[in-house]
Amino acid sequence: MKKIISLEEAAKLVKDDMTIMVGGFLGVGSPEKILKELIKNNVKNLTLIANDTSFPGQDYGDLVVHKMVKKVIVSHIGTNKETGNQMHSKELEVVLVPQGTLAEQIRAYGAGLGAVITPTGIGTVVEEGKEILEVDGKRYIVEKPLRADIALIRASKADKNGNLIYDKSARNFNPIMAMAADIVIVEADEIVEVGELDPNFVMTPHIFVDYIVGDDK
Amino acid sequence: MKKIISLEEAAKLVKDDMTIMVGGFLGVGSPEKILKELIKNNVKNLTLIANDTSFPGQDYGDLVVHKMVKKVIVSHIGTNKETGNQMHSKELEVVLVPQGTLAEQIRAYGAGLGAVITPTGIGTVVEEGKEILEVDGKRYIVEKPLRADIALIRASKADKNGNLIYDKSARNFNPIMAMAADIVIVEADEIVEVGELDPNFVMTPHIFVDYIVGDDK
Amino acid sequence: MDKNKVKEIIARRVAKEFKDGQLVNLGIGLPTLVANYISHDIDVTLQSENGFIGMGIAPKEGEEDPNLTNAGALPATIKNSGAFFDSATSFAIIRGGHLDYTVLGALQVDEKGNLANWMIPGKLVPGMGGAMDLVTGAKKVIIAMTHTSRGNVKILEECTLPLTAKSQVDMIVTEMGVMKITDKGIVLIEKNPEFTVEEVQKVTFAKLIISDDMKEMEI
Amino acid sequence: MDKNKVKEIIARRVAKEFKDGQLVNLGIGLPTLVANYISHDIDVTLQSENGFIGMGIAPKEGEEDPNLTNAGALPATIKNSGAFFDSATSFAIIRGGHLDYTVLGALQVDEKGNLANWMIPGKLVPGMGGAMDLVTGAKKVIIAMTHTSRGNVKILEECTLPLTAKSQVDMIVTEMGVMKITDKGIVLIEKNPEFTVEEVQKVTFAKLIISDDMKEMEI
Repeated sequence: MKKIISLEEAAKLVKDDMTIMVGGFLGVGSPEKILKELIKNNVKNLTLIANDTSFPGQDYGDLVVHKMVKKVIVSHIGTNKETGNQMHSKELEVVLVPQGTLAEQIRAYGAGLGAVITPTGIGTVVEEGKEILEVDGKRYIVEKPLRADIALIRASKADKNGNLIYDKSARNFNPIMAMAADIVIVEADEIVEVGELDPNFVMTPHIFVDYIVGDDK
Repeated sequence: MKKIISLEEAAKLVKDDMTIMVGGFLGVGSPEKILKELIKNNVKNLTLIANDTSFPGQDYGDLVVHKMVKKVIVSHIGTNKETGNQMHSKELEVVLVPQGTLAEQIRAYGAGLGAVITPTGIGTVVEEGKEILEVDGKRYIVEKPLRADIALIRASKADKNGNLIYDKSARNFNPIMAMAADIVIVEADEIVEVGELDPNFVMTPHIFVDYIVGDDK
Repeated sequence: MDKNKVKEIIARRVAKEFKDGQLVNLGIGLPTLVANYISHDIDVTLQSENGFIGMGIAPKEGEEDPNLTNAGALPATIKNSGAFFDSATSFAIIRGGHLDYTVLGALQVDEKGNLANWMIPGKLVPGMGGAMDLVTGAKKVIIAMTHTSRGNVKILEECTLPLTAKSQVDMIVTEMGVMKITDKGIVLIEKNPEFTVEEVQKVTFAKLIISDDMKEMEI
Repeated sequence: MDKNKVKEIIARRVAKEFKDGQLVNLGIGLPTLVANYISHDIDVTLQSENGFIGMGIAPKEGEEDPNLTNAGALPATIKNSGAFFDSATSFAIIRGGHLDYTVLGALQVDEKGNLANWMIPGKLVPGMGGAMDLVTGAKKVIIAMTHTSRGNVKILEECTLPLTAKSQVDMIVTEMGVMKITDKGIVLIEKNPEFTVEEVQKVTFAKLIISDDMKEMEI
């Protein structure tokens, strides 16, 4: 059985200077409750790996607003003007990565691969300073795997052992982040008994999950 | 709607000299009916990409027995002595690949990646003649993506549009092969109406499937 | 021309490119409108890169599902022939060449097929999102945009803004016409009858090659 | 010693290594037996590399499911806490370091931690299957085997057969004892009381370092 912990306990696992991955796509499918709790703790100098920086006033978008983040590795910042502001004032380092590359970099770490060999970004600024690998006469960028100390993810259902099911487009980066962090904390909309999820349809096997957060009790 | 075709029509799509991928793990989850039909056609000089060469007397194991294959790219041949015999008599070229590398090579083609960068095989004969990529001081083998002209796969359920669900350990290589071939033919244990499969639990989206074979009518 | 009419002309024309059974990704903004003009006689599957295929029409008010949104985080629906997947699979579809068309807007596009649509240094840095993968991976890339933007010419000999991808654009559709990117340059294959060739050329900083069988664009 | 007793001694000892909550992959043959000796006080998850975690005991006759087999194609079961996945995910688990232990047999193993267990040139070429990924990716590699095979010594200074992986073996468990691979060589940490150190060394072609607190192996 995995440890079911409170929101407070979950948020406390995130400490200054950590690298965290947060699931979600413009906030959809992100662990909102854990993030709300985390913001209360006012942790500092985080490196945030996510698809984007969401919107100000919600979920991981507010990590930036509250200046808890020193560096973001994301594919898009256009929906959170605070990210752009802090980037221009040099308070925040912004690393922009093509979305598909970002997804594969996270998957590559989880899968024990040494690099991602992608055509995306060839001929653009994205290739600058990076190693190029030629395969059968075609040029590819060598992108390194991405890992995190903690992944904060969101599932629609978790059994008490940590098997997960996601709902619709809220799945997005959650399953791959579950494989790429030392500690994985899932915020589940519903916690069910072991045996209630059909093994054929589990989306993240329980071995990837360390802690489950249900409600605030 | 995808074309639902007969076993005969399906088997006829496989022609001499083609590279084919066949789903299954020691025969479990392989498209047995299509293979039985294919063997009647006595196609020649196939290149077979599969996890193994199964057992003589069944499914893709019999493609080797009937000398329809000139080359196999597999992780294991120990269960089919005919493979070993033809290898020793030089009738058959056998390329042995670590199972995880094989899976990633197939996935890499489907995902448009230029290569697989794996630690598996370093310090063994597997690395011989291959490019080595060093990432942060660690050595990895550069393995090239694998594609096929046709993938023959097996699903437990297909809707009439080609969305697929696999059953238990019969899933294995089927979903990744569905993404790595020019033409994908699925043998479905059951064909259901569009709408009967929950989009959240579809394992292979219909866009990867070209033809569905149900029964022999 | 009326702004909405301009958008409609462009979106309607792009939609004509699609064939039965194809998979298409429509970018946010103007390209999204293309969905409204796809013929009902063909079955075109729309991908939403945040993780599904089979995107349907926008939901009615009150029927939005917070877990079902498009790549712009707006409420979406899925057809009963659709399927959800994670981001790695979504971009495997895109990068792996399984997408027949991607339709995107542009800041600049040039006669080599280069595209710039993700940043203006020092000014606008939203990030590339999925655009670089889409333009690199899709079989065909269609740029759907107004011919100029606030008087600025966008079709150039060579892009000056940071590129999204090199030599990947196949076609440009604007309210003035339809252009194909070829080895020889940009060929005008259809023209809005409200404009002369000279008028189109005037707001295009790449030399237009006029197709021998140039057609009138439906407006 | 009775063959079955030998196997039992080895399997029982290997099982003691596991801790609550760990994920383990057991190779076919002798390593499979280890499952029978895992303490009921701990929850150990077994992976089957053909595509699931949570492997249970073999099914009763008549209850076999053709779609549920282990990596040797034999009928298997899954616990209700298990999960199925495809081969790419299965090896992502293996290669990605998510596996706490892999237990495999060996043709040869040496004092550098090198392992040979997939081919004998010109004789036996079954292929590596998942072994190379397992040995490369698992956090700990345990070799479970009879100390010798038909009189042939298998624990060597240096493997002569083609390697499965270089410097990956952590522990060797045989019916004669338990050995750890260290930077200094092979350390005998437990010994079957039925044998003397000299007897063990005689059938081991690498110099055994005898641990200061060598224990008696439970037999």
